[in-house]
Amino acid sequence: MKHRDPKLLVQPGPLLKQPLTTSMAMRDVLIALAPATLAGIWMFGLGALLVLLACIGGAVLTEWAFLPADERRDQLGNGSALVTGLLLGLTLPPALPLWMAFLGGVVSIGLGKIIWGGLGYNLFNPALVGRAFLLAAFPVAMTTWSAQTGSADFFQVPASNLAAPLMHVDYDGVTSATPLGLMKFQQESTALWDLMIGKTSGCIGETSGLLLILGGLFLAFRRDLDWRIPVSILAAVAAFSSLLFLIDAERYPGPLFSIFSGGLLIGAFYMATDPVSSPLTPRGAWIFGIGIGLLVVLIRVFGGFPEGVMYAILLMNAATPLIDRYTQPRVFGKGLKSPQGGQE
Amino acid sequence: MPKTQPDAYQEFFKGLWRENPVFAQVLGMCPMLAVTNSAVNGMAMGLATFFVLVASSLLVALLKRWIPRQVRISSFIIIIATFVTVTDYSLQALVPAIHKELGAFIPLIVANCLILGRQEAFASRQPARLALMDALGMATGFLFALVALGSVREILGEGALFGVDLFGPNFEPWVIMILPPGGFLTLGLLLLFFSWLAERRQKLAERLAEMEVEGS
Amino acid sequence: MNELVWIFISALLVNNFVLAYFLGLCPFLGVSGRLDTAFRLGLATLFVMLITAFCAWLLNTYVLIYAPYLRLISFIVVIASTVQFIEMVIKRVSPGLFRALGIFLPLITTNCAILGLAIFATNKGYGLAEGMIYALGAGLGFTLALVLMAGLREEAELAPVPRLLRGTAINLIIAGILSMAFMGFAGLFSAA
Amino acid sequence: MSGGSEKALKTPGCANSEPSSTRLVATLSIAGLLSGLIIVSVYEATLPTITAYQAKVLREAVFKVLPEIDHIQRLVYVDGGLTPKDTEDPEEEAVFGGYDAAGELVGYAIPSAGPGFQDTIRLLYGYVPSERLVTGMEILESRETPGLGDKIYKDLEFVGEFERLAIDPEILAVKKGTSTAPNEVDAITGATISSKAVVRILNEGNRRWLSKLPAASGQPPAKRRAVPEPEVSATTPHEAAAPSAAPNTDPQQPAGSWPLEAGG
Repeated sequence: MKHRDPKLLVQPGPLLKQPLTTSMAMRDVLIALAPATLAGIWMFGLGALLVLLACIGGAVLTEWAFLPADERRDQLGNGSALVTGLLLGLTLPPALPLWMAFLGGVVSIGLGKIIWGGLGYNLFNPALVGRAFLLAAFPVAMTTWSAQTGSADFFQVPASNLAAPLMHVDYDGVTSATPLGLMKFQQESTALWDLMIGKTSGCIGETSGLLLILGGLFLAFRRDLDWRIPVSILAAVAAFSSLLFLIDAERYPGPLFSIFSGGLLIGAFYMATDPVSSPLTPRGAWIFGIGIGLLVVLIRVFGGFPEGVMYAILLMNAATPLIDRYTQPRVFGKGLKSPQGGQE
Repeated sequence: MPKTQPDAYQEFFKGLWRENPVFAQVLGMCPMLAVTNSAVNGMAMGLATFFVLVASSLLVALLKRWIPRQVRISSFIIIIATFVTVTDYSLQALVPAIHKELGAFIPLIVANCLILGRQEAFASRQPARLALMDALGMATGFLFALVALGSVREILGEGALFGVDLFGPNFEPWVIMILPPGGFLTLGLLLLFFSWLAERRQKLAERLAEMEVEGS
Repeated sequence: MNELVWIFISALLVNNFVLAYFLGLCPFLGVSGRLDTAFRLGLATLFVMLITAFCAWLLNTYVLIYAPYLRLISFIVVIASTVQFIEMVIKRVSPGLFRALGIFLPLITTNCAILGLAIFATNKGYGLAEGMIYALGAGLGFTLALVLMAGLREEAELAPVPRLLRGTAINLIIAGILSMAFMGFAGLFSAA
Repeated sequence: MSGGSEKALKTPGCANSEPSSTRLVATLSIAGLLSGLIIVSVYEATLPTITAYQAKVLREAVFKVLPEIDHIQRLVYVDGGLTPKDTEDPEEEAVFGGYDAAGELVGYAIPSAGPGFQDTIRLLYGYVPSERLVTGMEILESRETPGLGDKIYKDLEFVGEFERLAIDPEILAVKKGTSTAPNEVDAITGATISSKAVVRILNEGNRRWLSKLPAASGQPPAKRRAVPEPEVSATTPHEAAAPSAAPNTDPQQPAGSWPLEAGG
């Protein structure tokens, strides 16, 4: 286990990696996400809660299964698997079959975290790895959106949630397109206020923009995230979409729509800011954020998918080592190489 | 004769498992992963490679006396490319449906590092009989690996194996498995599985050895 | 004009040679351990690709319409000689780079990405301009994949990756995740 | 044992003496010659089967997209007119004319291609000029996502949308279940991009070919540019420009530009 302590501390990010700090930061994230989570459950009903629980279950069980027995208490106790599962769940459609949600949790931790050697080493955001896997594996289920439930049918769990494991999904309820889908395929805009308070269909936790911002501000206030990342992402998205909007207001959505629709806010505040998979230096954070913003607009406007936040963050996660390399002071850049060579 | 007999078998069996071109050496996967999205395609590609590898190994081993070292690589490539072209046209004439599936990837067998590697490392230095056994072993190992990959991807990706439906009409296929990421992930996890098996066997052997020592 | 843009984007991102076609996996897995080596090998490959695309077009236009069966052999010969030539040039100009690329330079000959480029461009019926743009996109895409991979691998080297996964298995899984991320480019600039 | 033999056999033949360059060249020449011989003979042996199969596939596709035809004829567009020609030449654009038993022209099968969600989609569609209708669509090649985009040929309901489809002013893909006009196609839910791509490829084919196709039956007229078609719709701006020349030389590749943001 000589690799347990890295030869070089290359991640002195805003989050220190002592277990105590980690668990405190995770608690902050849970607090910050609570309003949006509760709103999501309120809007989409009991089924949404079950999806969230399935994701968390998958994530925590996988973490437990793969950890050595003596590390289980510490690692599970810091709540990082819980946060990963919750974040994954918040980016899933509320009517997703529970077995898929569970599988997503397993993949998030398995492919997103365990294979890298655990917390603090994952190069991609685990929740997004799980989501990308689910979207590629079950494209239909992952893009079928149920309408919001009223308070009357809160306890009605959609049949699709309860599909038997590995089995096909039958959608019985009313499905409706997301604001981004409407925009992309029917050129229909959605009222801005509906977007802000989340009166639209979409993923469980991504609809209520104002609550997400509230939580994000809380995290920024608590210094749990690098404020540069969300600021640069949102600014870049606003800038690029304004540019397109000015070129052709008929075809391209305006900046406010771009910011409040889809998973941009949850991505910008809670996923792109994952300290492990984002750059270390302030300059790197700006590049990272602008890159995400650019990719989001590119995929949303010119790509095949209506939403591109997940792909944008994953792609910039992949570029993070390069950004780090080119934004670090020269000395570090050179110093990096020698332990590398000696590693073999 | 009794001396070379076990050798020939050894050359054959090492390719199957211990030196399996894919799972142990990770060779020749370049153009092959693309067509392992079903067991049938994997098998077709495996068989095409099988033919090319065995035929060119045999020919190289027979002709090595007449091939000067300086131009050996070029000669090998000409021999391999000839067999690949022959395979390409034959498949296109005999089984056009499969040829259409494998498409542009059949000519790419030429670039399979496994084939050129076997010529350079083995066939050009060994008697024809051993070269043939080596090629047969490697080719079978390769075929096995491609079919294994194709099977895993087809079972999860389409709920079928060799086109036979396994789980009934209600199965929800994991589309990712027949897409490119599925190829990478499946091969990565299969490699993991095989190294886990190898390690387990080694541990078992060690424990057996210890027990023997204690027993004696 | 727009068609050329689409060919470029498609080869660069949507149908990235490594991440969507599995072409050039050997160097992708073999040389991506170090960032600078990866970058240089990527550029060398790009260079060979451009020359190959040009030669393939020449062959297609003037030779292979009379003798289509010679396609594979003639492509291989052209690629092999090009690589030989580049090898000589690099050896003379930059011995350091020559040492760094080591065994993999001659292996560009059997780099399926190069042969694949020639064959795909022929199958798609590309003309000279389209073929060159295709080669540019494919080569840059190869370099991009290689460089991203190298960056990730250098980081993964520092992580306590489980012992069983070390080596090829983790590299393939990283490639799988990269490939998933690149799926986001599907439909880019072709969407109505 | 095997290691020993490896060393012993490592340098066969002329181990220490440098072979002359004549010998190197001779070896390669003989190898090349032999390989050429083998390849040519295999090629000659398999060519008839391969050509016959390809022709059969194409024929079946043409018969699928054009109703009630008896025989077909490949037509190339040269010098502003259509001429029957069976040999392929990448320099020429070609369509297939479908004729009934009496030899009267029923319609044309037009190949077209364009970018889809993942890669180029190639297709063939039937067009009856007398009614200005598309009569069928057959995907020849596509790499669209399994389970979603591949419904453009697996979903018979979608394929059925292209039987008796009006082309004026332009074919439109609309949200599933909302098609009302004869020129509208129900897109596939979840595969909007692929469905729209198919429609766009058809429109692109129309733009390229409509003005070149004579509506009259029987023998394709030679050298006549002015086409006796009812009217060239003013809403498809490309049509006016299309007849000027055959801008693209490859029948597989659509001419002109990919409409980057067309159909939006």
